[in-house]
Amino acid sequence: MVKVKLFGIAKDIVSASYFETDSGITVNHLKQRIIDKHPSFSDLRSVLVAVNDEYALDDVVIDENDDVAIIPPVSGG
Amino acid sequence: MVKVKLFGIAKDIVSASYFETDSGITVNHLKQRIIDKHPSFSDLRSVLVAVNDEYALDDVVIDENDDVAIIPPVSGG
Amino acid sequence: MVGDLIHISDKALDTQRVTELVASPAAGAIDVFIGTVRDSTQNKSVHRLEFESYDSMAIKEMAKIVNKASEKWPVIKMAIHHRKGVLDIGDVAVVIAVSSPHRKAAFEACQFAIDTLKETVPIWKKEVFDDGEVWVAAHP
Amino acid sequence: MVGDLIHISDKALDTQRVTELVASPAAGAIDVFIGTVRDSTQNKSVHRLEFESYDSMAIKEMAKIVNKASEKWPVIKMAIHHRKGVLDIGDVAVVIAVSSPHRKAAFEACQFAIDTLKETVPIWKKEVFDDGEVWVAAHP
Repeated sequence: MVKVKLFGIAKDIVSASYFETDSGITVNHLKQRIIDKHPSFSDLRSVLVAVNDEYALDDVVIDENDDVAIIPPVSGG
Repeated sequence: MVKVKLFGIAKDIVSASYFETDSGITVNHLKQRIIDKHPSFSDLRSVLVAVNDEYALDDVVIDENDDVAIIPPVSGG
Repeated sequence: MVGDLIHISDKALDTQRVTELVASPAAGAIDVFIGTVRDSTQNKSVHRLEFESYDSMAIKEMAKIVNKASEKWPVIKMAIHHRKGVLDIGDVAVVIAVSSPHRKAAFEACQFAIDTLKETVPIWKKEVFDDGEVWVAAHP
Repeated sequence: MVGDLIHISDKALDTQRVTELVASPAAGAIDVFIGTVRDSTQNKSVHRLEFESYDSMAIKEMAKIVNKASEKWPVIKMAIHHRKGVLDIGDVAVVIAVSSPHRKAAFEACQFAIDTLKETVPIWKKEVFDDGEVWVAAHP
Protein backbone atom coordinates (compact mmCIF):
# COMPACT_ATOMS: atom_id res chain seq x y z
CA MET A 1 0.00 0.00 0.00
CA VAL A 2 1.04 3.56 -0.66
CA LYS A 3 0.09 6.49 1.53
CA VAL A 4 -1.36 9.39 -0.50
CA LYS A 5 -1.13 12.79 1.20
CA LEU A 6 -3.95 15.31 0.92
CA PHE A 7 -3.76 19.11 1.14
CA GLY A 8 -6.07 22.11 1.03
CA ILE A 9 -9.49 21.44 -0.43
CA ALA A 10 -8.50 17.82 -1.18
CA LYS A 11 -8.17 17.21 2.55
CA ASP A 12 -11.58 18.79 3.13
CA ILE A 13 -13.28 16.71 0.41
CA VAL A 14 -11.89 13.41 1.71
CA SER A 15 -12.11 14.54 5.36
CA ALA A 16 -8.68 13.06 6.00
CA SER A 17 -5.07 14.15 5.62
CA TYR A 18 -4.17 11.00 3.68
CA PHE A 19 -5.54 7.71 2.33
CA GLU A 20 -3.96 4.46 1.20
CA THR A 21 -3.98 2.92 -2.26
CA ASP A 22 -2.33 0.02 -4.11
CA SER A 23 1.13 0.47 -5.53
CA GLY A 24 1.67 -0.46 -9.19
CA ILE A 25 -1.14 1.75 -10.49
CA THR A 26 -0.53 4.77 -12.71
CA VAL A 27 -1.01 8.38 -11.71
CA ASN A 28 -3.97 8.55 -14.07
CA HIS A 29 -5.51 5.50 -12.42
CA LEU A 30 -5.06 7.09 -8.99
CA LYS A 31 -6.79 10.27 -10.15
CA GLN A 32 -9.70 8.25 -11.56
CA ARG A 33 -10.10 6.35 -8.32
CA ILE A 34 -10.25 9.44 -6.17
CA ILE A 35 -12.68 11.20 -8.53
CA ASP A 36 -14.90 8.11 -8.61
CA LYS A 37 -14.92 7.89 -4.85
CA HIS A 38 -15.30 11.64 -4.25
CA PRO A 39 -17.08 13.22 -7.24
CA SER A 40 -16.40 16.74 -5.83
CA PHE A 41 -12.88 16.41 -7.22
CA SER A 42 -14.28 16.75 -10.73
CA ASP A 43 -15.53 20.25 -9.81
CA LEU A 44 -11.97 21.47 -9.15
CA ARG A 45 -10.03 23.58 -11.62
CA SER A 46 -7.39 20.83 -11.71
CA VAL A 47 -6.27 17.71 -9.87
CA LEU A 48 -2.58 16.90 -10.11
CA VAL A 49 -0.48 14.22 -8.48
CA ALA A 50 3.01 14.62 -7.08
CA VAL A 51 5.36 11.65 -6.85
CA ASN A 52 8.49 12.16 -4.76
CA ASP A 53 7.93 15.93 -4.58
CA GLU A 54 7.62 16.36 -8.36
CA TYR A 55 4.52 16.86 -10.51
CA ALA A 56 3.98 13.46 -12.18
CA LEU A 57 2.65 12.72 -15.66
CA ASP A 58 -0.43 10.50 -16.04
CA ASP A 59 1.52 7.42 -17.16
CA VAL A 60 3.96 7.35 -14.22
CA VAL A 61 3.63 4.11 -12.21
CA ILE A 62 3.46 4.52 -8.46
CA ASP A 63 5.97 2.37 -6.56
CA GLU A 64 5.67 1.01 -3.04
CA ASN A 65 8.19 3.50 -1.56
CA ASP A 66 7.08 6.58 -3.47
CA ASP A 67 6.02 9.74 -1.69
CA VAL A 68 2.63 10.53 -3.25
CA ALA A 69 0.34 13.53 -2.84
CA ILE A 70 -2.83 14.89 -4.43
CA ILE A 71 -2.23 18.51 -5.49
CA PRO A 72 -5.44 20.55 -5.85
CA PRO A 73 -5.19 24.01 -7.51
CA VAL A 74 -2.42 25.91 -5.69
CA SER A 75 -2.97 29.43 -4.34
CA GLY A 76 0.18 30.55 -2.55
CA GLY A 77 1.66 34.02 -2.60
CA MET B 1 20.80 90.77 -10.20
CA VAL B 2 19.66 87.14 -9.90
CA LYS B 3 21.65 84.40 -8.24
CA VAL B 4 21.92 81.28 -10.46
CA LYS B 5 22.68 78.06 -8.56
CA LEU B 6 25.02 75.45 -10.03
CA PHE B 7 25.05 71.72 -9.38
CA GLY B 8 27.06 68.66 -10.37
CA ILE B 9 29.24 69.09 -13.44
CA ALA B 10 27.93 72.66 -13.91
CA LYS B 11 29.53 73.60 -10.59
CA ASP B 12 32.79 71.99 -11.72
CA ILE B 13 32.81 73.78 -15.08
CA VAL B 14 32.21 77.22 -13.57
CA SER B 15 34.30 76.44 -10.46
CA ALA B 16 31.62 78.04 -8.30
CA SER B 17 28.35 77.00 -6.66
CA TYR B 18 26.50 80.02 -8.16
CA PHE B 19 26.93 83.11 -10.32
CA GLU B 20 24.92 86.28 -10.78
CA THR B 21 23.13 87.50 -13.86
CA ASP B 22 20.71 90.28 -14.86
CA SER B 23 17.01 89.79 -14.29
CA GLY B 24 14.67 90.42 -17.23
CA ILE B 25 16.46 88.01 -19.58
CA THR B 26 14.88 84.83 -20.90
CA VAL B 27 15.87 81.29 -19.94
CA ASN B 28 17.23 80.84 -23.47
CA HIS B 29 19.34 83.97 -23.12
CA LEU B 30 20.73 82.71 -19.80
CA LYS B 31 21.71 79.42 -21.41
CA GLN B 32 23.45 81.21 -24.29
CA ARG B 33 25.40 83.39 -21.88
CA ILE B 34 26.69 80.50 -19.84
CA ILE B 35 27.63 78.47 -22.93
CA ASP B 36 29.42 81.49 -24.43
CA LYS B 37 31.36 82.06 -21.24
CA HIS B 38 32.06 78.35 -20.56
CA PRO B 39 32.09 76.45 -23.86
CA SER B 40 32.33 73.09 -22.01
CA PHE B 41 28.57 73.39 -21.42
CA SER B 42 28.00 72.69 -25.11
CA ASP B 43 29.61 69.26 -24.63
CA LEU B 44 26.92 68.21 -22.14
CA ARG B 45 24.05 65.94 -23.07
CA SER B 46 21.67 68.74 -22.07
CA VAL B 47 21.56 72.04 -20.21
CA LEU B 48 18.24 72.91 -18.58
CA VAL B 49 17.21 75.80 -16.38
CA ALA B 50 14.94 75.60 -13.35
CA VAL B 51 12.96 78.65 -12.23
CA ASN B 52 11.33 78.41 -8.79
CA ASP B 53 11.99 74.67 -8.58
CA GLU B 54 10.35 73.90 -11.95
CA TYR B 55 11.92 73.12 -15.31
CA ALA B 56 11.46 76.33 -17.34
CA LEU B 57 10.82 76.71 -21.06
CA ASP B 58 13.23 78.80 -23.15
CA ASP B 59 10.92 81.83 -23.41
CA VAL B 60 10.32 82.23 -19.66
CA VAL B 61 11.56 85.62 -18.42
CA ILE B 62 13.62 85.55 -15.24
CA ASP B 63 12.38 87.93 -12.53
CA GLU B 64 14.39 89.58 -9.81
CA ASN B 65 13.04 87.33 -7.04
CA ASP B 66 13.09 84.05 -8.93
CA ASP B 67 14.98 81.05 -7.66
CA VAL B 68 17.12 80.03 -10.66
CA ALA B 69 19.38 77.01 -11.20
CA ILE B 70 21.31 75.42 -14.05
CA ILE B 71 20.33 71.74 -14.31
CA PRO B 72 22.96 69.60 -16.07
CA PRO B 73 21.97 66.00 -17.03
CA VAL B 74 20.56 64.33 -13.90
CA SER B 75 21.82 60.94 -12.70
CA GLY B 76 20.06 60.06 -9.46
CA GLY B 77 18.83 56.63 -8.43
CA MET C 1 22.58 28.14 1.27
CA VAL C 2 19.14 27.12 -0.05
CA GLY C 3 18.12 26.77 3.61
CA ASP C 4 18.51 30.51 4.03
CA LEU C 5 17.43 31.78 0.65
CA ILE C 6 14.37 29.54 0.38
CA HIS C 7 12.27 29.14 3.45
CA ILE C 8 8.75 28.28 4.63
CA SER C 9 7.91 29.48 8.11
CA ASP C 10 4.98 29.43 10.49
CA LYS C 11 6.37 32.58 12.13
CA ALA C 12 6.26 36.20 10.91
CA LEU C 13 8.54 36.83 7.93
CA ASP C 14 11.38 39.33 8.30
CA THR C 15 11.39 41.48 5.14
CA GLN C 16 14.60 43.24 6.11
CA ARG C 17 16.44 39.96 6.61
CA VAL C 18 15.25 38.54 3.28
CA THR C 19 16.47 41.72 1.58
CA GLU C 20 19.86 41.49 3.28
CA LEU C 21 20.22 37.88 2.08
CA VAL C 22 20.46 39.05 -1.54
CA ALA C 23 22.76 42.05 -0.97
CA SER C 24 25.98 41.96 -2.99
CA PRO C 25 28.78 44.38 -3.95
CA ALA C 26 28.01 43.50 -7.58
CA ALA C 27 24.35 44.53 -7.25
CA GLY C 28 23.08 47.85 -8.53
CA ALA C 29 19.45 46.93 -7.98
CA ILE C 30 17.37 44.90 -5.56
CA ASP C 31 13.67 44.36 -6.11
CA VAL C 32 11.58 43.07 -3.23
CA PHE C 33 8.03 41.82 -3.61
CA ILE C 34 5.94 41.54 -0.46
CA GLY C 35 2.56 39.83 -0.59
CA THR C 36 0.34 41.06 2.24
CA VAL C 37 -3.08 39.98 3.51
CA ARG C 38 -5.78 42.34 2.22
CA ASP C 39 -8.85 43.21 4.25
CA SER C 40 -11.18 42.36 1.38
CA THR C 41 -11.52 40.34 -1.78
CA GLN C 42 -14.18 40.85 -4.43
CA ASN C 43 -15.85 43.35 -2.09
CA LYS C 44 -16.15 40.80 0.70
CA SER C 45 -14.54 41.54 4.05
CA VAL C 46 -11.79 39.03 4.92
CA HIS C 47 -11.28 37.96 8.56
CA ARG C 48 -8.05 36.04 8.14
CA LEU C 49 -6.17 33.71 5.81
CA GLU C 50 -4.95 30.20 6.46
CA PHE C 51 -2.02 28.89 4.43
CA GLU C 52 -1.24 25.22 4.14
CA SER C 53 1.99 24.00 2.55
CA TYR C 54 3.40 20.73 1.22
CA ASP C 55 6.77 21.85 2.55
CA SER C 56 9.20 19.38 0.97
CA MET C 57 7.77 19.83 -2.52
CA ALA C 58 7.17 23.57 -2.10
CA ILE C 59 10.85 24.10 -1.26
CA LYS C 60 11.84 22.18 -4.40
CA GLU C 61 9.44 24.13 -6.60
CA MET C 62 10.72 27.42 -5.17
CA ALA C 63 14.31 26.32 -5.88
CA LYS C 64 13.24 25.62 -9.48
CA ILE C 65 11.93 29.18 -9.74
CA VAL C 66 15.28 30.55 -8.54
CA ASN C 67 17.13 28.37 -11.05
CA LYS C 68 14.82 29.26 -13.93
CA ALA C 69 15.04 32.99 -13.16
CA SER C 70 18.83 32.75 -12.97
CA GLU C 71 18.89 31.19 -16.45
CA LYS C 72 16.71 33.93 -17.93
CA TRP C 73 18.17 37.01 -16.17
CA PRO C 74 21.54 38.00 -14.65
CA VAL C 75 20.32 37.29 -11.12
CA ILE C 76 23.01 37.65 -8.45
CA LYS C 77 20.90 36.20 -5.64
CA MET C 78 17.22 35.44 -5.16
CA ALA C 79 15.48 34.66 -1.88
CA ILE C 80 11.91 33.39 -1.44
CA HIS C 81 10.34 33.17 2.02
CA HIS C 82 6.73 32.00 2.38
CA ARG C 83 4.57 32.05 5.48
CA LYS C 84 2.15 29.28 6.47
CA GLY C 85 -0.49 28.94 9.18
CA VAL C 86 -3.01 31.58 10.24
CA LEU C 87 -2.42 35.14 8.95
CA ASP C 88 -4.26 38.30 9.94
CA ILE C 89 -4.94 41.41 7.83
CA GLY C 90 -1.67 43.18 7.01
CA ASP C 91 0.50 40.13 7.71
CA VAL C 92 3.18 39.26 5.17
CA ALA C 93 2.46 36.03 3.26
CA VAL C 94 5.48 35.98 0.96
CA VAL C 95 8.69 37.93 0.41
CA ILE C 96 10.73 37.59 -2.78
CA ALA C 97 14.00 39.53 -3.08
CA VAL C 98 16.22 39.64 -6.18
CA SER C 99 19.54 41.35 -6.72
CA SER C 100 20.97 42.09 -10.14
CA PRO C 101 23.58 44.43 -11.65
CA HIS C 102 20.80 46.52 -13.25
CA ARG C 103 17.22 47.28 -12.37
CA LYS C 104 15.31 45.92 -15.36
CA ALA C 105 16.43 42.35 -14.69
CA ALA C 106 15.65 42.68 -10.98
CA PHE C 107 12.06 43.77 -11.70
CA GLU C 108 11.49 41.14 -14.38
CA ALA C 109 12.98 38.26 -12.39
CA CYS C 110 11.00 39.23 -9.29
CA GLN C 111 7.72 39.44 -11.19
CA PHE C 112 8.47 36.12 -12.91
CA ALA C 113 9.11 34.55 -9.51
CA ILE C 114 5.82 35.60 -7.89
CA ASP C 115 3.83 34.80 -11.06
CA THR C 116 5.37 31.32 -11.24
CA LEU C 117 5.06 30.71 -7.49
CA LYS C 118 1.32 31.27 -7.76
CA GLU C 119 1.12 28.67 -10.53
CA THR C 120 3.43 25.91 -9.39
CA VAL C 121 4.30 25.95 -5.68
CA PRO C 122 2.11 23.59 -3.60
CA ILE C 123 0.81 26.08 -1.06
CA TRP C 124 -2.90 26.63 -0.48
CA LYS C 125 -4.72 29.68 0.83
CA LYS C 126 -8.08 29.61 2.58
CA GLU C 127 -9.96 32.89 2.94
CA VAL C 128 -12.11 33.09 6.05
CA PHE C 129 -15.13 35.42 5.85
CA ASP C 130 -17.96 36.30 8.24
CA ASP C 131 -20.22 33.74 6.61
CA GLY C 132 -17.87 30.95 5.63
CA GLU C 133 -14.55 30.11 4.09
CA VAL C 134 -13.16 29.27 0.67
CA TRP C 135 -10.01 27.65 -0.74
CA VAL C 136 -8.79 30.30 -3.16
CA ALA C 137 -8.77 29.39 -6.88
CA ALA C 138 -9.87 25.82 -6.22
CA HIS C 139 -12.87 26.03 -8.53
CA PRO C 140 -13.09 27.42 -12.08
CA MET D 1 2.69 63.34 4.94
CA VAL D 2 4.97 64.17 2.02
CA GLY D 3 7.67 64.84 4.60
CA ASP D 4 7.64 61.16 5.52
CA LEU D 5 6.87 59.57 2.19
CA ILE D 6 9.32 61.69 0.19
CA HIS D 7 12.69 62.31 1.70
CA ILE D 8 16.29 63.19 0.84
CA SER D 9 18.84 62.30 3.49
CA ASP D 10 22.57 62.48 4.03
CA LYS D 11 22.28 59.52 6.41
CA ALA D 12 21.83 55.82 5.65
CA LEU D 13 18.37 54.97 4.34
CA ASP D 14 16.17 52.59 6.33
CA THR D 15 14.62 50.17 3.83
CA GLN D 16 12.40 48.58 6.45
CA ARG D 17 10.98 51.93 7.53
CA VAL D 18 10.27 53.01 3.94
CA THR D 19 8.44 49.72 3.41
CA GLU D 20 6.38 50.20 6.57
CA LEU D 21 5.37 53.69 5.41
CA VAL D 22 3.34 52.18 2.54
CA ALA D 23 1.74 49.31 4.46
CA SER D 24 -2.06 49.30 4.38
CA PRO D 25 -4.90 46.88 5.22
CA ALA D 26 -6.11 47.40 1.62
CA ALA D 27 -2.77 46.32 0.13
CA GLY D 28 -2.26 42.85 -1.32
CA ALA D 29 1.13 43.74 -2.78
CA ILE D 30 4.09 45.92 -1.95
CA ASP D 31 6.97 46.32 -4.37
CA VAL D 32 10.20 47.81 -3.08
CA PHE D 33 13.03 48.95 -5.34
CA ILE D 34 16.43 49.45 -3.75
CA GLY D 35 19.24 51.05 -5.74
CA THR D 36 22.62 50.04 -4.32
CA VAL D 37 26.18 51.13 -5.08
CA ARG D 38 27.91 48.61 -7.38
CA ASP D 39 31.60 47.85 -7.12
CA SER D 40 32.13 48.37 -10.83
CA THR D 41 30.74 50.10 -13.89
CA GLN D 42 31.69 49.30 -17.48
CA ASN D 43 34.40 46.98 -16.12
CA LYS D 44 36.03 49.76 -14.09
CA SER D 45 36.37 49.38 -10.33
CA VAL D 46 34.37 52.01 -8.42
CA HIS D 47 35.75 53.41 -5.14
CA ARG D 48 32.72 55.36 -4.02
CA LEU D 49 29.86 57.52 -5.25
CA GLU D 50 29.06 61.11 -4.40
CA PHE D 51 25.47 62.30 -4.76
CA GLU D 52 24.54 65.95 -4.94
CA SER D 53 20.93 67.10 -4.78
CA TYR D 54 18.96 70.28 -5.48
CA ASP D 55 16.77 69.39 -2.53
CA SER D 56 13.81 71.76 -2.86
CA MET D 57 13.28 70.95 -6.54
CA ALA D 58 14.09 67.25 -6.15
CA ILE D 59 11.38 66.88 -3.50
CA LYS D 60 8.87 68.55 -5.85
CA GLU D 61 9.86 66.32 -8.78
CA MET D 62 9.56 63.21 -6.60
CA ALA D 63 6.10 64.34 -5.48
CA LYS D 64 5.16 64.68 -9.16
CA ILE D 65 6.24 61.08 -9.73
CA VAL D 66 4.00 59.90 -6.87
CA ASN D 67 1.07 61.90 -8.27
CA LYS D 68 1.63 60.68 -11.83
CA ALA D 69 1.92 57.05 -10.70
CA SER D 70 -1.24 57.40 -8.63
CA GLU D 71 -3.11 58.63 -11.72
CA LYS D 72 -1.91 55.71 -13.86
CA TRP D 73 -2.21 52.85 -11.34
CA PRO D 74 -4.31 52.08 -8.22
CA VAL D 75 -1.47 53.08 -5.89
CA ILE D 76 -2.42 53.03 -2.20
CA LYS D 77 0.81 54.66 -1.01
CA MET D 78 4.19 55.37 -2.55
CA ALA D 79 7.34 56.41 -0.70
CA ILE D 80 10.60 57.63 -2.27
CA HIS D 81 13.70 58.12 -0.13
CA HIS D 82 16.97 59.23 -1.77
CA ARG D 83 20.41 59.43 -0.21
CA LYS D 84 22.94 62.20 -0.87
CA GLY D 85 26.59 62.71 0.08
CA VAL D 86 29.36 60.12 -0.06
CA LEU D 87 28.29 56.47 -0.53
CA ASP D 88 30.43 53.37 -0.35
CA ILE D 89 30.02 50.08 -2.23
CA GLY D 90 26.83 48.31 -1.08
CA ASP D 91 25.25 51.46 0.34
CA VAL D 92 21.63 52.17 -0.53
CA ALA D 93 21.20 55.20 -2.83
CA VAL D 94 17.42 55.10 -3.27
CA VAL D 95 14.42 53.19 -1.91
CA ILE D 96 11.03 53.30 -3.63
CA ALA D 97 8.11 51.41 -2.04
CA VAL D 98 4.64 51.09 -3.55
CA SER D 99 1.55 49.41 -2.15
CA SER D 100 -1.41 48.40 -4.29
CA PRO D 101 -4.36 46.00 -4.03
CA HIS D 102 -2.74 43.71 -6.63
CA ARG D 103 0.82 42.94 -7.64
CA LYS D 104 0.90 43.98 -11.29
CA ALA D 105 0.19 47.63 -10.48
CA ALA D 106 2.75 47.60 -7.67
CA PHE D 107 5.50 46.37 -10.02
CA GLU D 108 4.55 48.74 -12.83
CA ALA D 109 4.22 51.83 -10.64
CA CYS D 110 7.53 51.08 -8.91
CA GLN D 111 9.38 50.62 -12.20
CA PHE D 112 7.77 53.79 -13.59
CA ALA D 113 8.92 55.68 -10.48
CA ILE D 114 12.59 54.70 -10.70
CA ASP D 115 12.67 55.15 -14.49
CA THR D 116 11.17 58.64 -14.18
CA LEU D 117 13.33 59.58 -11.19
CA LYS D 118 16.43 58.91 -13.26
CA GLU D 119 15.12 61.23 -15.98
CA THR D 120 13.64 64.16 -14.08
CA VAL D 121 14.79 64.47 -10.46
CA PRO D 122 17.68 66.96 -10.01
CA ILE D 123 20.16 64.67 -8.27
CA TRP D 124 23.66 64.07 -9.63
CA LYS D 125 25.96 61.12 -9.14
CA LYS D 126 29.76 61.27 -9.39
CA GLU D 127 31.64 57.98 -9.73
CA VAL D 128 35.07 58.02 -8.14
CA PHE D 129 37.64 55.60 -9.65
CA ASP D 130 41.31 54.86 -8.98
CA ASP D 131 42.34 57.21 -11.75
CA GLY D 132 39.76 59.97 -11.66
CA GLU D 133 36.09 60.73 -11.33
CA VAL D 134 33.14 61.30 -13.64
CA TRP D 135 29.67 62.87 -13.38
CA VAL D 136 27.43 60.03 -14.59
CA ALA D 137 25.51 60.62 -17.83
CA ALA D 138 26.70 64.22 -18.17
CA HIS D 139 28.10 63.72 -21.66
CA PRO D 140 26.49 62.00 -24.66
